[in-house]
Amino acid sequence: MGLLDREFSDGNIVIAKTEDLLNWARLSSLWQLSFGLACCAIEMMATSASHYDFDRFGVIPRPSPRQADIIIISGTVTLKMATRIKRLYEQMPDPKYIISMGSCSNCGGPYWEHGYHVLKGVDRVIPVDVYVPGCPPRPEALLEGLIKLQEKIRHETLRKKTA
Amino acid sequence: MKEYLKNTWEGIWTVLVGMKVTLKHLFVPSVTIQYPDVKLPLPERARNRLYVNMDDCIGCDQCARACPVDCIEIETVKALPTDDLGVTSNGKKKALWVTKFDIDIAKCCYCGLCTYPCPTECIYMTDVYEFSEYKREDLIYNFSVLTPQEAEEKKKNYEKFMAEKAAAKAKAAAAKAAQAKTDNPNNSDKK
Amino acid sequence: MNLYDIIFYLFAAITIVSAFIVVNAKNIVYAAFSLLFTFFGVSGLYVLLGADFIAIVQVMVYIGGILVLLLFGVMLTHKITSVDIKAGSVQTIPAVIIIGIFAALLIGLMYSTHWAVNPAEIPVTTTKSLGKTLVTEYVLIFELLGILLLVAMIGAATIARRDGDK
Amino acid sequence: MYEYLNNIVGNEVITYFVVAALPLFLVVLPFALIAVLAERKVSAHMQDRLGPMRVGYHGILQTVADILKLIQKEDIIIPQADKKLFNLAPFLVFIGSYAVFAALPFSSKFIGTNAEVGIFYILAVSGFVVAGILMGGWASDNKYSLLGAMRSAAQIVSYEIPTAIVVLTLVMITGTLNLGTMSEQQTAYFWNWNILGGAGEGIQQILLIPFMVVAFTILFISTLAEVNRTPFDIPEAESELVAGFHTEYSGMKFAMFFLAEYANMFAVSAIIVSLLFGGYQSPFGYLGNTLGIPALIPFEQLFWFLSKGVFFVFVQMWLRWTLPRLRVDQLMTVCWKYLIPYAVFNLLIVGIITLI
Repeated sequence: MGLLDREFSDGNIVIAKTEDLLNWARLSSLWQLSFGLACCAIEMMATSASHYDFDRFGVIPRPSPRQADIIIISGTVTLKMATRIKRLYEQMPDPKYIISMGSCSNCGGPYWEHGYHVLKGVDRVIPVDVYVPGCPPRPEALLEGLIKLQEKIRHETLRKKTA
Repeated sequence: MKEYLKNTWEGIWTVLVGMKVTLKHLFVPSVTIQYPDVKLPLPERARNRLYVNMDDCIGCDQCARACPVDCIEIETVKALPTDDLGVTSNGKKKALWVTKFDIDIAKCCYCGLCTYPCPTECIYMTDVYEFSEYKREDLIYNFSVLTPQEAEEKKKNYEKFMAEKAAAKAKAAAAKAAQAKTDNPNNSDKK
Repeated sequence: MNLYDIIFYLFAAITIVSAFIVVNAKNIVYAAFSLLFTFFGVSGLYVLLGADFIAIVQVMVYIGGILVLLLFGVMLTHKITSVDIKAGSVQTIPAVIIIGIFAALLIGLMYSTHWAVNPAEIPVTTTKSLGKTLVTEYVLIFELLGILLLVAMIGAATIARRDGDK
Repeated sequence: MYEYLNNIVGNEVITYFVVAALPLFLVVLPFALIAVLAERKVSAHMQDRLGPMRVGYHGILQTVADILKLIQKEDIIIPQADKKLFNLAPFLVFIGSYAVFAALPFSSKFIGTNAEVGIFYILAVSGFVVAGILMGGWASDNKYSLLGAMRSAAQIVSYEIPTAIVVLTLVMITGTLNLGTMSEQQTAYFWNWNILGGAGEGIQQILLIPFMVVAFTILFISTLAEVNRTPFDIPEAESELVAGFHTEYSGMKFAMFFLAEYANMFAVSAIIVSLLFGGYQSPFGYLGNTLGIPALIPFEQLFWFLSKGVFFVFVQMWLRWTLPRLRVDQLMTVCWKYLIPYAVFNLLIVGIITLI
């Protein structure tokens, strides 16, 4: 993961403070790839619009995956789209994050049993950071998922994990 | 020529009209709901996360059958005659141990169809919508109040009970058969 | 060696190196982009000669206009970058002889000439005097050039016009 | 300016470098930091939103976070790309937009170069931006980048013509190419500004006013198009070309393009200000003169120049969030069929008026 690969063997106060700063920068400026799939995308647009205002969290849409930090998989992932999602994800520069939004992208949703054309969960092709349940989730639920993701980024570390 | 000048004028004028609108909106107070600090009250019948009140559940499996996406999984074990399961709040007597009541909330599509057939109204949709998770497994909700060991025990108990019952039955049947045998010669003679 | 000398050598080096790349680059896009630096270096030399207006015109016309059009042409041409632009037969020996003679001539001239050395002066603005010269002394040439360009433009427009529009 | 610094530093060469770096650190970088946030805030409030709120008080640290994040991002160079040109392009674009600042008269004491060809120089060095954009678009080996670069170059080259004609109009009135002198001529008090006929007296000035307004409109539109801002942002039209010529750029290289765009925004605003709106001159006379402290005047001038420039940047943002994007043919129609004829007629009429 680029910078995060270079782990320090032991932490000290300088590294701790630096990584706090870097984590803070990463979590407060998550540029989103403007990418929507199905009905959840409508809720995602509503989240970007005036009432919920994604921009408050520093999330702005970027058209190019090269400049995006986060991809919100919003809707039914068909098998055909899955390859494209994988490609888009691979085109994004590290560090990159994924929010899986809605039942369909979490596990196939209503199509989990009989949907011959639906990928049963987007985590089968790309690693998901946060799952937001809902069909579709309310905009607040997506915002809560984003806050959860920010919490996750806040606890990322350059140091080697001592677990 | 006249049209050309008219086009020019309209081009400039319409842009100015548009700019007036946006300028007005610059000073309109914003409508944003600052989510984590301020939350919009939900409508009374909002359908969000499912919840099962296990105290009232009789394990009838009707919700699982109503679910269009099959996200509810219920397993039940019949209670022994000696077990007292109590009654539900609307006075129904419970007769089944619910050993497994899993709802895969990731699959749920919030249609609410499971809530209608429930005879005790123990499964219902709450207004909780903030439950995103880091792991998908965490989205499978186990509502069963029994621990796996307890469930296992209940199952064993029931099997034992059934086995005993079967044994008793078999014994009874054997006894009956034996008695029938002793009685038989007389009967057959009649024929 | 003062600042002006350093800047002079810098610009001279940029000009020569990039001009060398223009001639030698196999990739035509590289050649076109090196031309940019050649023009830039030349305009820098103009500035050092006190010809600020010419320098700016150099940048404006050559970099802003001609080079961009050139790049347009290069990029819109299908697969032009993979074309080998070097000529098939390179006559190295005759070329070396001719260049040698030419260089010897030039160097000889350089050394035999008595250069008029003036003390370096702060460049004064040339725009006004240039404008005056253009519309007084050389007004006829100026106008003729204008007419020539106009004719060229009308010609180009005529050729490019679609016949169906008549 | 040079003298002050030369006395402090004591070495000619170092002084030049210091002078060259001053606008970068005093104006360009802080301006870009503030402008990006301002853009987001202005857009948010125009859409009845709030904009960045959660980083610092009302999100004032948002751009700092953005920059820190962009530094951390992986720098992707796709294997098919032409690495040399790919790496060079953002720098060329940045040089092009930064070189413009050398000739801007921030105040009577602070002009990078007081060259006689100031405004002409600014028009010329913006050619580097075009070359850089073409270079980046071509080196990316991406069809969207190439198309974006082509569009961008065609647009900038086309719109340079009306800009140049309007600048010529202004040069005709003021009789100088030097932006510093031009600003000096439009002395204190706003009725001396070129948009209101310049510093002269008499009927000429009143006759000039409508034509100066036309000149301002043309100049504003064409400079807007030159910096690829909405409604003229077809080179980076999201729905057609992903992100235009910088589709393949990530991390800091993208930040360079971003920075150059905002630097350009200020540069063109500053050109409009110095040509038509009195440059660094205060509209109401100087506090330094009233109080009798001449040392205060340059700072006042800097303040007025920056605030006027920022005002026009605001107008650019305002337009951006008002208008939809033009189509390519509409863009060219606006330039060749409307702006250029109007600019030429304007030039002719202003010429006749000045001759009267």
